[in-house]
Amino acid sequence: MSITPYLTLAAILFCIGLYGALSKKNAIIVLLSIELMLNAVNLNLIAFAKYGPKPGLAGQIFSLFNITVAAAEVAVGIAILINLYRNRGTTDVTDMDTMKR
Amino acid sequence: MEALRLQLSDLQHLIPELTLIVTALLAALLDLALPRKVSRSFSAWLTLLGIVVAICFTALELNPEEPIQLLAQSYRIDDFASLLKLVILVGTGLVVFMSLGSAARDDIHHVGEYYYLFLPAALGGMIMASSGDLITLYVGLELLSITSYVLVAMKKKSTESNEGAFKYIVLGGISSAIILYGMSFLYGISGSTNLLAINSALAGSIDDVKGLVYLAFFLLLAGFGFKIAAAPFHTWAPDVYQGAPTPVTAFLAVVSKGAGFAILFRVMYWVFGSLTLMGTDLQKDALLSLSVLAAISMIAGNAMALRQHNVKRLLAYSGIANAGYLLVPIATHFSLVHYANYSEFLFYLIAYLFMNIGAFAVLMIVQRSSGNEELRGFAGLYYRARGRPQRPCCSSFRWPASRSRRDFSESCSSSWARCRRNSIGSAR
Amino acid sequence: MLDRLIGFLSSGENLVFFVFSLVAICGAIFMISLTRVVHMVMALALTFLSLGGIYITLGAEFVGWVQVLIYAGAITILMIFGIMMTRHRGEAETEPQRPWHNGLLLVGAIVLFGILFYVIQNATITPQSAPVDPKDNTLQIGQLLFNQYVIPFEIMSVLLTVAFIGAIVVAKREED
Amino acid sequence: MANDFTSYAWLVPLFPLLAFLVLIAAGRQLREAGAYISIVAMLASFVLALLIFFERLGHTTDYTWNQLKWLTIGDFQLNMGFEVTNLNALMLVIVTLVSLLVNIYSKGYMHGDERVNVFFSYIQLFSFAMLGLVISVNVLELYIFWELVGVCSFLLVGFWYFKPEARAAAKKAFIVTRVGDVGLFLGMLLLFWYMPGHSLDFSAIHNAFSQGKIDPSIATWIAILVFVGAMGKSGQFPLHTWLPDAMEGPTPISALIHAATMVAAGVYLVARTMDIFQASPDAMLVVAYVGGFTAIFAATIGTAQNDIKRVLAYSTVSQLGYMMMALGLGAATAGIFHLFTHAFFKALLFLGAGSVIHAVHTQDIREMGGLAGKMKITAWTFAIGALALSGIVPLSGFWSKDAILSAAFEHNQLLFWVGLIAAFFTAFYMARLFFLVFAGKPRSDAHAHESPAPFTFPLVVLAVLAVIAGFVFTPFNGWLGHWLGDHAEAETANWTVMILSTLAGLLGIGLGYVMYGKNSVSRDIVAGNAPWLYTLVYRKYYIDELYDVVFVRGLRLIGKAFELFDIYIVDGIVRLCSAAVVGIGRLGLRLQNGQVQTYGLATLLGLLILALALAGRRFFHLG
Repeated sequence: MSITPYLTLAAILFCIGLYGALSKKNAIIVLLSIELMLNAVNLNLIAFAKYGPKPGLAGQIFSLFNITVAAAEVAVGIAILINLYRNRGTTDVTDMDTMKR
Repeated sequence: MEALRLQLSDLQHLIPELTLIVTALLAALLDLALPRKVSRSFSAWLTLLGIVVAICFTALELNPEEPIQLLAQSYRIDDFASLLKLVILVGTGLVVFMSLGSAARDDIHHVGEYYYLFLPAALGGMIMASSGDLITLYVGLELLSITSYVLVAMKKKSTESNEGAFKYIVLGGISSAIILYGMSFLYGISGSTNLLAINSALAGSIDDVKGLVYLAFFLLLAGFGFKIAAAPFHTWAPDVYQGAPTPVTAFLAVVSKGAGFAILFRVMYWVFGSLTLMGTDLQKDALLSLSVLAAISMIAGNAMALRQHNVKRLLAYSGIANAGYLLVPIATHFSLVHYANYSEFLFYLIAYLFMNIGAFAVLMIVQRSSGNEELRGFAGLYYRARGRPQRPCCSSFRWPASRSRRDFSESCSSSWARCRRNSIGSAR
Repeated sequence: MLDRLIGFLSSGENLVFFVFSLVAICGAIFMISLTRVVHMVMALALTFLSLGGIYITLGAEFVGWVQVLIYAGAITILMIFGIMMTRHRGEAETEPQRPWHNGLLLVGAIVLFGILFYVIQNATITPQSAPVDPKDNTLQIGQLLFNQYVIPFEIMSVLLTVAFIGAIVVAKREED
Repeated sequence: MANDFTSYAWLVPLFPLLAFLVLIAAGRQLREAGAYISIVAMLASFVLALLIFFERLGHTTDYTWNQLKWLTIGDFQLNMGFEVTNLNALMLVIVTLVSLLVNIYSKGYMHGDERVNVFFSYIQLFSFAMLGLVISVNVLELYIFWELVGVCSFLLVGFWYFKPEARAAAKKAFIVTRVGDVGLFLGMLLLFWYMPGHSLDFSAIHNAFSQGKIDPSIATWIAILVFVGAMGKSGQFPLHTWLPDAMEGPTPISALIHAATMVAAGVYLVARTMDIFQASPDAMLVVAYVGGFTAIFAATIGTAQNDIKRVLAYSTVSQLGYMMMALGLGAATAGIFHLFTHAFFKALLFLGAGSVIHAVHTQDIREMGGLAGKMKITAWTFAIGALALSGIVPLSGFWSKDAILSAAFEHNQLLFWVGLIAAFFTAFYMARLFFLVFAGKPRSDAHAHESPAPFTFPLVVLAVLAVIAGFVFTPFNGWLGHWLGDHAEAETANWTVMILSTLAGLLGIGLGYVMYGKNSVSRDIVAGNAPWLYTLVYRKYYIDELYDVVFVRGLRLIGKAFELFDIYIVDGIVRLCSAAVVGIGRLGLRLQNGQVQTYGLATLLGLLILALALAGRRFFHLG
């Protein structure tokens, strides 16, 4: 089996994640969409780790680091969101425009 | 496999980083252990102490006989890295110093954390400056970024601070994903995460995967462009700068941006621009893209700054324009004769560090007395505070002044000359 | 066309991939199109799970299980937790009407995908050696992590500490 | 060889410069003191110049100092410095002396003017520039001072800027001389290009040209171009038109700049670069014919003018033509000698005219008359000046004019007759001027009276000089020629020439006396019998009108076109740029709408556009 289907799947997921991150109004879903983008990247890395020019474990290790970082990022993101909700009473991304111009 | 083990003796090269980690842990533990009544300013002094010690250790590493490399080039301690570490540490130190006393007024509730969180942020920047491996690079970048998200959100009662932090984390997350996507393609092309290995793989055979190489380049360009706030990837900067506590804004404008440049420099130079790729289409296109980015940043940043009334946003736009200037030495063609463009870059970065921190320090003082961040708060400053207005003047005039200083102007003009030669060459 | 599809699906690995990828894409699309936030999160959890499955078929058992644990487990739970903390009723979302924004975004995403697709289809990646299927995936990853990748690993520990402290500090309710 | 004073020659221009700086800095506070500062500074310069002159009396070797490094272009190095030759020393004395006298005179003449200190500061600047020009060591240095002199001329002609005529005259003076300066500049470039070692030093020029190292055709070009510069400054036909108009300036300025010194700079330049001209017979011929034509051409115009200063101005043009003619004929000493004597008597005449104008408040000679009784000193000194100009034995003008005419007699008979006729006309218009102004009955009811001492003192000094200055170089005493190093000069007295020139002068005076003194011949004899001729001369041969049609209108059309270009294209681009900046700023700020997703979208679209534009062209082979 070649690598192309994996890469294509990753590209589809990446684009959907990007679309979600930039179009959804709920802040949690925006964060979640970013996780989808990171997952697409992990798929890429693991596929390359098996079918790439030099099969090895580097890709898998890279993706492990990604997963960890993503978890930390989500934790901080949710924390900020909770605090924001406490102050503004909304999780609507489109409401966050007190600073402009 | 055995050769790639970190020896105990290698740890001596990591002492500056270890110092920061130890200080941060110490500060965190003390913060937990001491009762709430104790003033948290000890945290600031401890942080400063750690930074000063780290500066000393870093200075000792300057000018090694030959660059030290650990774990198959994945961690390099060369002069570029050491100098950038010094810039980062000095910048962080100044920011901590600046926030002494202002932290309580800025309704930051967790003053202890606020201070010692600067340490891991600086550590992330230092890792970025030294790393020669995509994984190390990315981890350092994320350490800096995530710490910055937290620092921006430190004014917990302020809606603007929260909102800025959330915008920062959303856009930062997207840009991280974009960078990672680009890195994954680099890994896919070369089968390695080491920058030098990637470079030699690119030099070997890129025709089969030319598209992937370009794709990776542009994804990385966008991601790093976001981190350094270069137009058109700059949009987050004004809001985040405005929302963050002023010292944190200074940190973002100086340290974070400097570290972003470090990583950009490492990747662009080692992967896409090194001698092995000299004269190839790929290198020409890479440098051209950087030049275009530099030009857009300079124009857009300065043009938008013209119509801005909030000083922090104004400084954000100025930071965008300065990102363009800083991109120039990276974007220029280099040759055997002039291999190290980073001297110009570092020179400008150092000047930029001091003048920006100076500007933010004055902004803090004015902010305190006028109660807002609008430009009109500065009106009549000459009469209100004799002696003080020289400082913003000095720091803002350092822009042109540093450019006109002899060696810098020479290097700048040579950069320009090379830039033009480069563009003529690619036109041919 | 159909012959090729059948030929493709006749291999076991391909069939597994086909099923998992179908589930992953469906989950992602449902996340976009569903109206209730909890449903969206669950749909994406499906995607995460199926991705974990794909990782395992790719010979990355450890990463696959980590994926299931962290994404499908921890992160999804964290998200639901976040929803609970910020939103009390689970009413339906009404997406904002921004024709220009959405139109441009759609065009942008499609163009981006077009570029990615074009590039991926035109790239020929030739492995210099046959895919290895290591016997002890987890052991080898552990060895690498503590030798070659020890520096990022240690930095990661700092990062997790920072995120831990930061999340607590930011999310903590202030007494005053 | 003692060079005690010569080595300090650089101080000569420095005194006026210091005075200029003081006057400019102190401005109005000085009031009357400004004049004294100027006079003292000029006196210091004059004394030093005189000392240098006496020190050089026995010498023939030049003193050169050019150690001031100015420019280094590759191997080429341009040094600045100063040089004192005998010619320079003579010029220093002339310039400082006339300038000193004019300063004294101006103290009286400009009394009561609000901007008197500005006036004096301009004079000091001019003196500095003129003296710097004289001691310049190379052509570039000379050119710098040359332009500075032009600027001062512009400032001083337009000193009374509230008069539209003065403004127009200043502009005209500047523009017309600039036309000549372009020629000089081109000549200088050619010189730079072809000189061995690209040296522009006068001594190097002397060596290169006298040893024939330069191709003669190149020498011709250089000489002609340098001469074009001299034509502009010295008012030679066809670039003479600015000089009469320049009389709109204050009269002391007319005496100093437009009679004695600056207009002589052209003659000086040609004399200084004589080696170039001598390398090219064609160029010499051009110089001689242009000079001769200017001499007679301007003299005829002078006969029909009614403005006292304009008559003198055309006379100046004519006399400058004489000098040029002498130089073109190879009689450098004669030309310089005439410059020397002319400086005194023409300055005298102008200052006398100024005295008259000061007394009667008009410049129209038809409204004057009978002033001899009321203004004795002015009348006498004016008479001496007029006689000297007319070339009457034994006044200075006779000797210098005789030297030129005898040179012409030997080398070119045609020019000799031209010069002789010009001499006749000169005597005629001077007689006309004198009799109309000083003889007869007053034609207006102005109560004229003699001018005060600051007026008369310079007049007397100059009158004395006008009488005696000629004896340094007569057919019986060739000292000046030897001293200037011109050994080719004939010293034998040419009686034919002497008698003919005296006759021409007497004839002109006689005719003037008959027509304007005794009124025994109708003044309108020409105007009545040949009105076209009178009108032609009166309207100065319609040169100004010709220029107006040919150059000014044409240029104005071109200028109009350029103005349109400027308004719509250049300004348009400028406006476009500023609008673009504002537009980018506005667009960029509109982007900052506070919506995080808009920011992300901008990033995405920016990435796509960048990637498609930069990589796409290579990938899809679009260009």
